[in-house]
Amino acid sequence: MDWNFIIFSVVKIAVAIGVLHAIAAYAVLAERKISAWIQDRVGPNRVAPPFMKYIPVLGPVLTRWGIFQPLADGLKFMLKEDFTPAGVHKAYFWIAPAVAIIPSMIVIAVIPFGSVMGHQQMVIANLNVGILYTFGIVSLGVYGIVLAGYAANSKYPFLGGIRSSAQMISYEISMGMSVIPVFLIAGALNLSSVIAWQAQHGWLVIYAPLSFIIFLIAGFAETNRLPFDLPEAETELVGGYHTEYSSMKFALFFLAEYSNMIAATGMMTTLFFGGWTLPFWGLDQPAHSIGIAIVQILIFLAKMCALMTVFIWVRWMFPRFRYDQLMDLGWRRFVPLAVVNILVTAIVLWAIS
Amino acid sequence: MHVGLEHYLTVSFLLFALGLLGVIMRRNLLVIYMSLELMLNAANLALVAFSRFNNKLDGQVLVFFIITVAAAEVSVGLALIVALYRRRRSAHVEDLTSMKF
Amino acid sequence: MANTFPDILFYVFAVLTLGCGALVIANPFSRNPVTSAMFLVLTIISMAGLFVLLHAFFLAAVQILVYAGAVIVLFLFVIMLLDLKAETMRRIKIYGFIAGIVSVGAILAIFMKSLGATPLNSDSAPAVEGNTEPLGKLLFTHYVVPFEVVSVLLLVAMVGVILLSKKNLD
Amino acid sequence: MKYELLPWLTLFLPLFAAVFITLFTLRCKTLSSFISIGAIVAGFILTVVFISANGFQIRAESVRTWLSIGNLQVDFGLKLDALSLMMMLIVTGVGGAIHIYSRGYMREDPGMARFFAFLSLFTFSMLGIVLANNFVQLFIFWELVGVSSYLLIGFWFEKPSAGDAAKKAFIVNRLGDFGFLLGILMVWGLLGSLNFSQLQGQLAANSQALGTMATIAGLLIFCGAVGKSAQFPLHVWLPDAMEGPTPVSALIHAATMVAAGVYMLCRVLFVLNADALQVVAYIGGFTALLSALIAIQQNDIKRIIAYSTLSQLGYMVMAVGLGGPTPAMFHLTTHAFFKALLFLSAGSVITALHHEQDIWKMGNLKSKMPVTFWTFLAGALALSGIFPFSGFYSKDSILGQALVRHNYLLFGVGVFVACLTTFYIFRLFFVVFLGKEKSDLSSHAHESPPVMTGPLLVLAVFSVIGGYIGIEGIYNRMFAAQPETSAGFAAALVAPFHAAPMAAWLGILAFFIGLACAYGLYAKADKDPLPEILGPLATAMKNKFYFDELYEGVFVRAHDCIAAVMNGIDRWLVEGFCIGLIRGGTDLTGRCLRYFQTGNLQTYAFLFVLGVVVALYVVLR
Repeated sequence: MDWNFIIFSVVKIAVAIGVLHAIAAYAVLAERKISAWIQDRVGPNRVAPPFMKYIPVLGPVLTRWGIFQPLADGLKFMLKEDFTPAGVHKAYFWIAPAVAIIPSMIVIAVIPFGSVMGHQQMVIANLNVGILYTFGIVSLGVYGIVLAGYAANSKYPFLGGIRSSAQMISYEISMGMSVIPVFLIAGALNLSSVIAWQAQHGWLVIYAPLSFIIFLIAGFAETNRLPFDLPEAETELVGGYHTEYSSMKFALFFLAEYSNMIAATGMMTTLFFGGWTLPFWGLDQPAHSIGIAIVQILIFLAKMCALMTVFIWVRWMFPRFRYDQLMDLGWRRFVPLAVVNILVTAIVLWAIS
Repeated sequence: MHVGLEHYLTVSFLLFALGLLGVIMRRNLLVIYMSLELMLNAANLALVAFSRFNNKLDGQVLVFFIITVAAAEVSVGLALIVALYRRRRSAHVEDLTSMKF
Repeated sequence: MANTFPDILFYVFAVLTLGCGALVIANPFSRNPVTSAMFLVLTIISMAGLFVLLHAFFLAAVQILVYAGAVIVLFLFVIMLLDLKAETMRRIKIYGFIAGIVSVGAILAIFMKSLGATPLNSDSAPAVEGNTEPLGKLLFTHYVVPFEVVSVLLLVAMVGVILLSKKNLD
Repeated sequence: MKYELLPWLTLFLPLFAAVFITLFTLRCKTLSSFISIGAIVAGFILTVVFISANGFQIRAESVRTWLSIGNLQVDFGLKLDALSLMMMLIVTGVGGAIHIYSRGYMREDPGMARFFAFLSLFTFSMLGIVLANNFVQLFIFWELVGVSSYLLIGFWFEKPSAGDAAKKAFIVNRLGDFGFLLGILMVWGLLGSLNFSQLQGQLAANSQALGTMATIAGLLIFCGAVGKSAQFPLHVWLPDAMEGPTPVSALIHAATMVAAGVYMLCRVLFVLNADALQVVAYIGGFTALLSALIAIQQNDIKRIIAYSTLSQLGYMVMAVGLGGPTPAMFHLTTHAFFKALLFLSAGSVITALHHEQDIWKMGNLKSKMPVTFWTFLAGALALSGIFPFSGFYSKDSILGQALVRHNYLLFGVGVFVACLTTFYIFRLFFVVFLGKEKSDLSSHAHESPPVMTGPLLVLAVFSVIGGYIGIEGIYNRMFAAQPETSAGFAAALVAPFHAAPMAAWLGILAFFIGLACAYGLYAKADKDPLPEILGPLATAMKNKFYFDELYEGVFVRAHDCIAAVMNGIDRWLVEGFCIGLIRGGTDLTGRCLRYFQTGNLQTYAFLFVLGVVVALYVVLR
């Protein structure tokens, strides 16, 4: 066993998770700011540590746009009373948030967020069956929600949990089937190979636009976001599966949702938008220097953030679906569409070869 | 000791025995069903191990089929249990003995 | 070192598998079927680990995807929908206990007998990689007929389940 | 051969009618009767067309292979020759007249549609017998005729006596048919063929082909005729069969079905050797005598005619036995006319008297039912065989045949029976139509409607002229070695006096003796004077010589004994021991095994595992 490998892996994992949390935290801020802009409000705009504004030059900048708002939110979560209602299934009540966040964290393991830095590939685990791993882990995400709904021993969380898990299972199918054309075109299940193929031939979103659309919409459903946020529909279910949670446990669910979003956008970036590559300035080749490697990582993050913005924008633009409409869309529109997509892609590929 | 086929087979067998015990001793229909899944998985493990150590992929193909069949079986079985529960308000094998002589 | 690390992992996963399997069928702390289901998930995941050790990557993924992602969620659904209360501690029936011991003992005897009698040629270097491509090729060439039959089976199961789930079954 | 299809059509039209009525029009009486009548009249017309196109000369077969098993080849074929064509004319012609008559006779009956379906079925079966070209086909239609006869006798099944009579007819016929079947099998076993033409060819080539079994085979086949034509000792069913509607009696039990036995004998005459024929002749003669004697003392109008039928059938069988198929068939034909006529006339009387059948409650119907009176008189004269009525010619040819064979015993019997025949039929005639009214019923009688009297008139005409319109010639061409040259009408009229003067004159003498006796005893009688004259003999005659009682005492009792023994064996040995052992064993095993059926899933799982372990142990050992 290579000590080198272990050390670098641990470092990569630590950095990736750190960045993930940071992005998640600022995604919340972004969400609030964008919603404010869309609704013609101001949004968070003044939270900052005391005396910060007295720092020359930087001070006025740091105190604007609510840059420290996530910090305040996190602090608030941690300091609130952790309340456990009576009559809950205690063990599950405690485990559920953890079960919810773990899959969303480990799913990023196979996403290549950069080319190479030195001799290290910028991916935590370069699996041959990367996409299958992703779907396998994503499918485990259901358990957190189901358990949360079950453990709370209360009607609204229970209904939310059931709804959510049914929705996720349903959309996993169309999601999984939507990406098959991508791998048919790219010819490998390894995500790095997919990126390599895109570096050579151009982004896959051009080749398989239908796949992207289905994947995107299924991604909304998988992350329980509007227009498919039925599990936590406030008007019907108070707060969905996390109604009974408070404090840091609630924060974990919150974090899990944003981590899922990040993972989904990461997958999209990788599969459809060329990952860390850009088609010009020689940025589509593995990096020679650390500088270029960092630039490529930044490219990846930028693409991801753009897609996150789409997620947030969609959330504030569209009304919520009804549950039967949601299921109807998933089973009777997307699944057949995905199948047709696979067939057409396969036939075209066969015709070309 | 180097891990070989017999280790995997032993694990497979023990898992199978656990499943069997569950099927025969537990009284909750759902748990019995889960025990059945354990037995199926034990078979899967044995097949994959054979496949690995005999340098043939056919065992894995069989596992693939077993997983498929298990999925079908579980869906039908659970639907049956739900139908049964609606009728009898119980999922307890000792309450479901109307096939007695 | 290179050889022992997978071996250690094997023991870890084996113990996890068997331990969680045992907790599926008999949990001293909880008689809630949800617990059984959750331990079944753990068993499945540990077994996926064993599959990876056997280089059956595709099956490991499918195992998690199908079993953990779908089958056991279905179990959980049913448990929750039926609102099964935690099983009351019934006196363990002596007959059931004896029957379980006898059948496991009989199976064990057969297993030991055949394991002892059969030479396992595990000396030859294992080389099979359970990747998606060779498996898919085998599935769609040599095993294409069983594959189609299984798909028909799934369809039949689907129809059956829909029929069974209708409220006015009588 | 032109119009080959027509005989097929004739055969199957009645079947179609029967099926159609049964399936669709049972509710509709009028339509059903028209379908049935239409089928048989169409059959008659088709037959006439066919004969006028081809003549009587043809000897052809129209064959379809039916089934072939090993070397057994069974055809479904139509044998078309003078014999079968003439029979077809009789069946469809006389049958048609009776169908039309039935329309009037049965007009009150709620089951008329059913009745006509049965009639059509019967017509189909009878035509099948007539046209059969092999033994299997013959036998199948033979049985079908038995079935339709059973259905028709038991038509008024709500009467217990009708049901009993139907059963009796069926069972007695079975006895004869059993022998018949044995005979057929014997012929097939010995000669390897069932086709009449082939058999005839084989036997013509080698008359000893049947070897020592010849006599037995012939007699076994004769058994069939004994049953169907009601010869002694199986004659007992025919009088009882009068329980059926009168048209049935006329059609089946006078004109056609009972004649089927005689027809069959003529058809397979080549199988019978001299010894067998001897037996046939004596049985025929004895039957003729016996039934004529019984007829003298019967009081039921239909039974008298029924015994008369028996007697006449005895004549025919005797003629066959004497080696004269032509006289037999000739008599069969004329008998069909006049006996149908007599029955239908009797039916007319019966309906007029509201189903009263006792002749001692009738009387003086001459003025009230003139048509019936005259037609009955024509029938009676034809039956008695007085010149120039048809019966005279056919009876004379039978007596002549006896003389040709120098069998003076049977000749004497024939003459005596002729005398008796005249006596009993005129006894009936005097009592019913002349003399005083013996009850209120007869004083209120009136003539039947035209739909009934019409057929009577047609049949009466044929009863009168049937003897000299060349019927005998047609049969002669079939059977005689050298055909006679056709004579003129006058010559045909007096032919018997030339051919067999003694028979002719003695026949006429017998008629006058019988007539004189009948007139003397019954012209003015209120009740039967004969029992006082004959004493115990009359009682015996009245009771049919105790045949029914004899059979009851011997056969039925013996049968009951055997049945009791068999019942004991079945009940104690088979059921009690053999079956009881098996049943008890099964029961015991089941009682033990059911303890495994706990209904508990896990018990089954446990047993299943044990089974798997055992199987694995066996496999891996």
